[in-house]
Amino acid sequence: MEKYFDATYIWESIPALLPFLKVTFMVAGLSVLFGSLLGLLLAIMKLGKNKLSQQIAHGYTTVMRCTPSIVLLFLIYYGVPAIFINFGINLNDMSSAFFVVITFSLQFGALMSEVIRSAYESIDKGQYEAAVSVGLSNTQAYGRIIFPQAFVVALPNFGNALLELMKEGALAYTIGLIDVMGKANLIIAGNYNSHALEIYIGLSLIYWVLSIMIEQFFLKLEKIFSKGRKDLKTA
Amino acid sequence: MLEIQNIHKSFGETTVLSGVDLQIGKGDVVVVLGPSGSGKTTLLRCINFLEKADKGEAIFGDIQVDLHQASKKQIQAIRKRTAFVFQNYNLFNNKTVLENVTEGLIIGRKIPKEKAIEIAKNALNKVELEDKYTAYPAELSGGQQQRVGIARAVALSPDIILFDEPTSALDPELVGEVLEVMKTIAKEGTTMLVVTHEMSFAKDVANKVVFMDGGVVVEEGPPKEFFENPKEERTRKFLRRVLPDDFIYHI
Amino acid sequence: MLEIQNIHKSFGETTVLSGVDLQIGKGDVVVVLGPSGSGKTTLLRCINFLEKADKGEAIFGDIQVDLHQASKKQIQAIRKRTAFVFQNYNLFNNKTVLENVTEGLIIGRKIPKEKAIEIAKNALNKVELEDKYTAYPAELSGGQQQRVGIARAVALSPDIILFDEPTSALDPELVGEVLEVMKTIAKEGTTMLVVTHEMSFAKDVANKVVFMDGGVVVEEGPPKEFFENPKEERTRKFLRRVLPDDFIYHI
Amino acid sequence: MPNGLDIPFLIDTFFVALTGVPIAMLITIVSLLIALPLGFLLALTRINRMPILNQFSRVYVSFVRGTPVIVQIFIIYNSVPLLLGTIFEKYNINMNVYEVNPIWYAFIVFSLNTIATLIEVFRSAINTVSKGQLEAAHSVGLTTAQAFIRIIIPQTLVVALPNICNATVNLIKATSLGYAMSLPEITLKAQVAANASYNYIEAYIAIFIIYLLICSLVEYAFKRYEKRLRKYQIAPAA
Amino acid sequence: GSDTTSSTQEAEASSDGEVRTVKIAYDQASKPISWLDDDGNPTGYDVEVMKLVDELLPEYEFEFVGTTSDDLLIGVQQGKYHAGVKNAFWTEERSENFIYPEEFLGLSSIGLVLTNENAHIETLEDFASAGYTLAPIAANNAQYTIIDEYNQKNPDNPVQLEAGDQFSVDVIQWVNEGRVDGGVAIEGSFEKQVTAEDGPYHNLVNDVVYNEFNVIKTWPLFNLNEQELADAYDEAIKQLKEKKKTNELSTEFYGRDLFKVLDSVER
Ligand SMILES: Nc1ncnc2c1ncn2[C@@H]1O[C@H](COP(=O)(O)OP(=O)(O)OP(=O)(O)O)[C@@H](O)[C@H]1O
Ligand SMILES: Nc1ncnc2c1ncn2[C@@H]1O[C@H](COP(=O)(O)OP(=O)(O)OP(=O)(O)O)[C@@H](O)[C@H]1O
Ligand SMILES: [Mg+2]
Ligand SMILES: [Mg+2]
Repeated sequence: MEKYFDATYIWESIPALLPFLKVTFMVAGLSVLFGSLLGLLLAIMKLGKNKLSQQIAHGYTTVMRCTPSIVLLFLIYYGVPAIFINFGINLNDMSSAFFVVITFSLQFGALMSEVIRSAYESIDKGQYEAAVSVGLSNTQAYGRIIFPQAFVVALPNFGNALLELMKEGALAYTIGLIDVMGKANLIIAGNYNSHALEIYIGLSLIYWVLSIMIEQFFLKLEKIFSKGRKDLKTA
Repeated sequence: MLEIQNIHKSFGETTVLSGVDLQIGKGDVVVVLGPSGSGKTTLLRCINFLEKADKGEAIFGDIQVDLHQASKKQIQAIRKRTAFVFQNYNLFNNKTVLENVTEGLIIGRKIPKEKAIEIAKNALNKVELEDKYTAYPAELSGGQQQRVGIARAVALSPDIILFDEPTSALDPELVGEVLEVMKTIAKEGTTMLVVTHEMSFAKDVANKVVFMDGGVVVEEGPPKEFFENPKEERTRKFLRRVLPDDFIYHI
Repeated sequence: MLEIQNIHKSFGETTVLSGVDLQIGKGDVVVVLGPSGSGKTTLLRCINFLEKADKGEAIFGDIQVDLHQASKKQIQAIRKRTAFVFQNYNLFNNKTVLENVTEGLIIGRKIPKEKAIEIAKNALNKVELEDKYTAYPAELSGGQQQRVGIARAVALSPDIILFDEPTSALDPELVGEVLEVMKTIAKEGTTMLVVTHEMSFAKDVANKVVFMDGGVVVEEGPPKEFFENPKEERTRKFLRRVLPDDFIYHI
Repeated sequence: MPNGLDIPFLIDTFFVALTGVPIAMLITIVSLLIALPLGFLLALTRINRMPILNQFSRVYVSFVRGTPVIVQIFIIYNSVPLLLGTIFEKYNINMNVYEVNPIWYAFIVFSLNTIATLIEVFRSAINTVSKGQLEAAHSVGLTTAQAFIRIIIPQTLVVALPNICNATVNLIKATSLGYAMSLPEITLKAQVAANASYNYIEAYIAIFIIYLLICSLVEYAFKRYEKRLRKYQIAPAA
Repeated sequence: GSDTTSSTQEAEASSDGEVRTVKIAYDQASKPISWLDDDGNPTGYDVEVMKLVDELLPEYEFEFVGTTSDDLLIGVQQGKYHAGVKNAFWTEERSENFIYPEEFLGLSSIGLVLTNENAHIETLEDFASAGYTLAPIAANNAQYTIIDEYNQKNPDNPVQLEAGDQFSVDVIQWVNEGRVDGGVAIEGSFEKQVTAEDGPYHNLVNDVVYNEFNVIKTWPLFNLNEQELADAYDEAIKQLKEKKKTNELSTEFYGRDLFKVLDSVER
């Protein structure tokens, strides 16, 4: 085994990989932004009274849940420009990051719509009733009482979804976008496909530390925002 | 002060209220009794528009409203004159005790913040929670939470406070403290409409007891008469079940 | 029949039981009273090994056990002689009413299925649930659920049944039906140890009332004496809070 | 798309890729069969805070959840034979590590992954079953093992089912990464077909339809099953 | 890809008024044929030749777009990229989906990587007869097609061919471990890995061998609408070949001037 395994490749790969986290973060950040907006819209559709829009939103979520990311990515990467070309818009010059962000946003939106919906539903209806009974308007009741509480419930699931998103780098690489995962592939190619194991171990260490940091960050956030929630109190 | 006429309400197939009338004078304490499912909660919720009645009218001093077709403005106007105390408190979990009380004053009634805090503190002191301003609901006992609920209602100085079984979610030992507070408020002349199973409260504090069953008012009258001399057979049957007939110990 | 000696129990820093003794004779109905947090539930749970005591002994007829160091075999032996009725029923949600009762007989006691069903039906009929055999707990009212809980305990024909506030999770109207069932069982000579806030039950049914506070037994005695003439100041204070002193209506 | 879709090819590829379904399902089912009991047991070690196992499963879950599956595939696929080879050599075990069918690596990778997911799923599900159920079972004389098998697990399963469904769907999708281990599953079959005629988009559409079909079917089946299991939870008649 | 590098020869090109920018996709992880180096610049035999071609074509400006070979094939076919280089061989199917120019781009020595004991295996026939196992080859790699074609021609004596993914297969390691009996490789990368003093597997130089079984022409692939570009390419590459530029680059990147064996090349 020593013949093939050389731990120095692990330590050398890490500093080479780290700068490419920038791309990972950029893609994840944009996807979270757009995906959350989409998720909010879908959640509103699901919670609303209109049967048709409920069905559309649920159908969309099912399709997204059932489609492997790589398939979705290719359909977007080649399908979207093909559609836009009919309107005389040429998207072929767009950076591949653009398509990656679209793909991830569509997926993230489906995930978030469920997160938002269940968070909303977890808030006792009595909170709304109490709010209007002391004279708050509908909007005020949602803005000041319901949403702040639903937000705390949604946080951990939001963190999980974010973690999933960060790990999709392998996907972005297939259309040439170089994030940490892509850089690892390039390093391996630079070594003529040898010592790939060590490089991937280095890569997984980075991902691991990153995910632990994100987890901790969300735990902190939850603590900060959950003032007044029951589980703070130890019986 | 408040007059309710001919409220009807069904949920799908089940009719819950079928023509309830009610008169409450200024300063009255009216207690509503009745078996489970008789529509007591629904009645209170319809008055406060938490539920939309199928039919019925409410006359609130100078305001007269169709309970089925009230406009948003009318609803807001009536909600300004009422306050609700919920069975399971329904305090705002994300707000401190003080904020729970000021929320409706500052945001709902547009009272300046400082004035609102003053009012809120007054109300909280009345229910003996002067040391809990900054606590969160989760940090309070059930009895304390319900007292905040009452302070929240009192602070709005509504024309009438609606109580829906305010003590039934409490441990037996905590019931006393909440009833005590309700008595105090009643003595100050607050108009109250109270759904409760606490017979002692009905007997001691109410001017009028209303007994509901199957979505209609079966019998009403002053408490002494109601308990000692119920006219209707249904009322008697109910009282027999609820009052431990052999409970006559003195201490 | 059952003798408990010197039970001690702490949870981390908080000491909950500090030396409780208890004697229960065959056919006795002992009611334990006490303020919230006084250790009543913990006492019952220690007796049934749902909680492991830090110290203490139990003498169960011919079996004598160290409550801290009981072997698995001893625990099983004692559990065979006791049954527990929980405050919030704790019926097996995934089993029908009949299965709830037979479960312990067939699996725990290794009684043949047919015999077990017969016993179970008998017990269920006793609590007037002959028409609910195939219902699931979620389909029953609280009172019905608690009656199943009692039938489950009775069917095991244990030497003693432990009740932990069996009526306190019930709507006021449903309390009566459960107390009625408990009275019937008591009259049949079942030994019972009951934690309850229902003073009428204590007075009517118990042979002995035990008052606990702060993890010790403060006072015990026959109910008449206990209620009419409590010796300790702590007992008096408690009774004053729990009994509505002015509740003397007759019907 | 300039040349339009090649529909006959799409249909052909669809059926070619369909022949990859058995492998995908085999991996899915085997992984679930391995992961369900292990996930449950490890969830218990976490709930009961068993000293070493608890720490182990925490680190394990965090690593598996923190790193991309494709990287895990790579690490297992490449390091397990090396390790085994070294061990066999050392102890003179005469066995060829390399005659192992790659599907075994797929079983390992996807089981390890699913275990991590299920630990968390069961952990929260077990917590929703009230402690009183176990106590009641004890009080009528059931042993802990009997209580778990007859009372706790059936109830846990109902609560966990939606999440198990989720995990299953994700697992089915993830088997598409099996191509990295030369497993002739859906994606690889379609790609080989596409390579023959260069109709990649059609191939991807075919894959898309297949996964959509399988996963919706699985979702539907789970919903049906959940409804059956939930029979005892019907709300009391109003 | 976001990492695009335009040709450095803009000054020359701009002498003519109309300059058309075209996208040339390259496999960014296929050293030494084409790859993205540590400084983020595309390089490799295929890329460097195309850069020289660009210099000779003032009316075009090449923009190199790095990607994976999956995406390259689809992208060139769909028109997302105008042309692509990835050490592509000629195959029947490809010729229907891409324009192959008149002139090939380079030469690639393709061979079997074997352990020393199997050094006597010279051809695919030998390999197949021995019943040996072959490392999986990515389905979209033309090496796959070549073996597949061999199998179709020799249905009685086929090589065990498995599709897989290049990213997880390290041919030299696999062969040396014994995980497979042989793997297909091109000479260039074998040279750089094993033969070269600083190669990562130089320690295996006595354990594994590379037995060439074919030298094959490699081609740039053009989108079906890019006949003009392909023609322009032909003009330029002819000049380069005359100037022996391609020979130089072959030596530089593959360690050997493959053009010397051009006469024996079949396809
Ligand atoms: N939102 C609803 N949808 C359908 N049925 C409802 C709804 N709310 C109440 N009901 C039904 O209306 C009937 C009356 O309910 P209500 O809560 O008013 O009774 P109640 O007198 O307050 O009883 P309790 O003493 O148990 O609180 C009940 O049968 C109940 O099931
Ligand atoms: N598992 C536990 N961990 C820590 N503290 C506990 C635990 N169980 C009970 N306690 C504490 O032990 C004390 C006694 O509890 P116990 O439930 O026995 O009282 P109780 O007399 O039954 O009260 P109640 O009438 O409210 O049921 C309480 O202060 C409670 O907080
Ligand atoms: Mg009610
Ligand atoms: Mg208790």
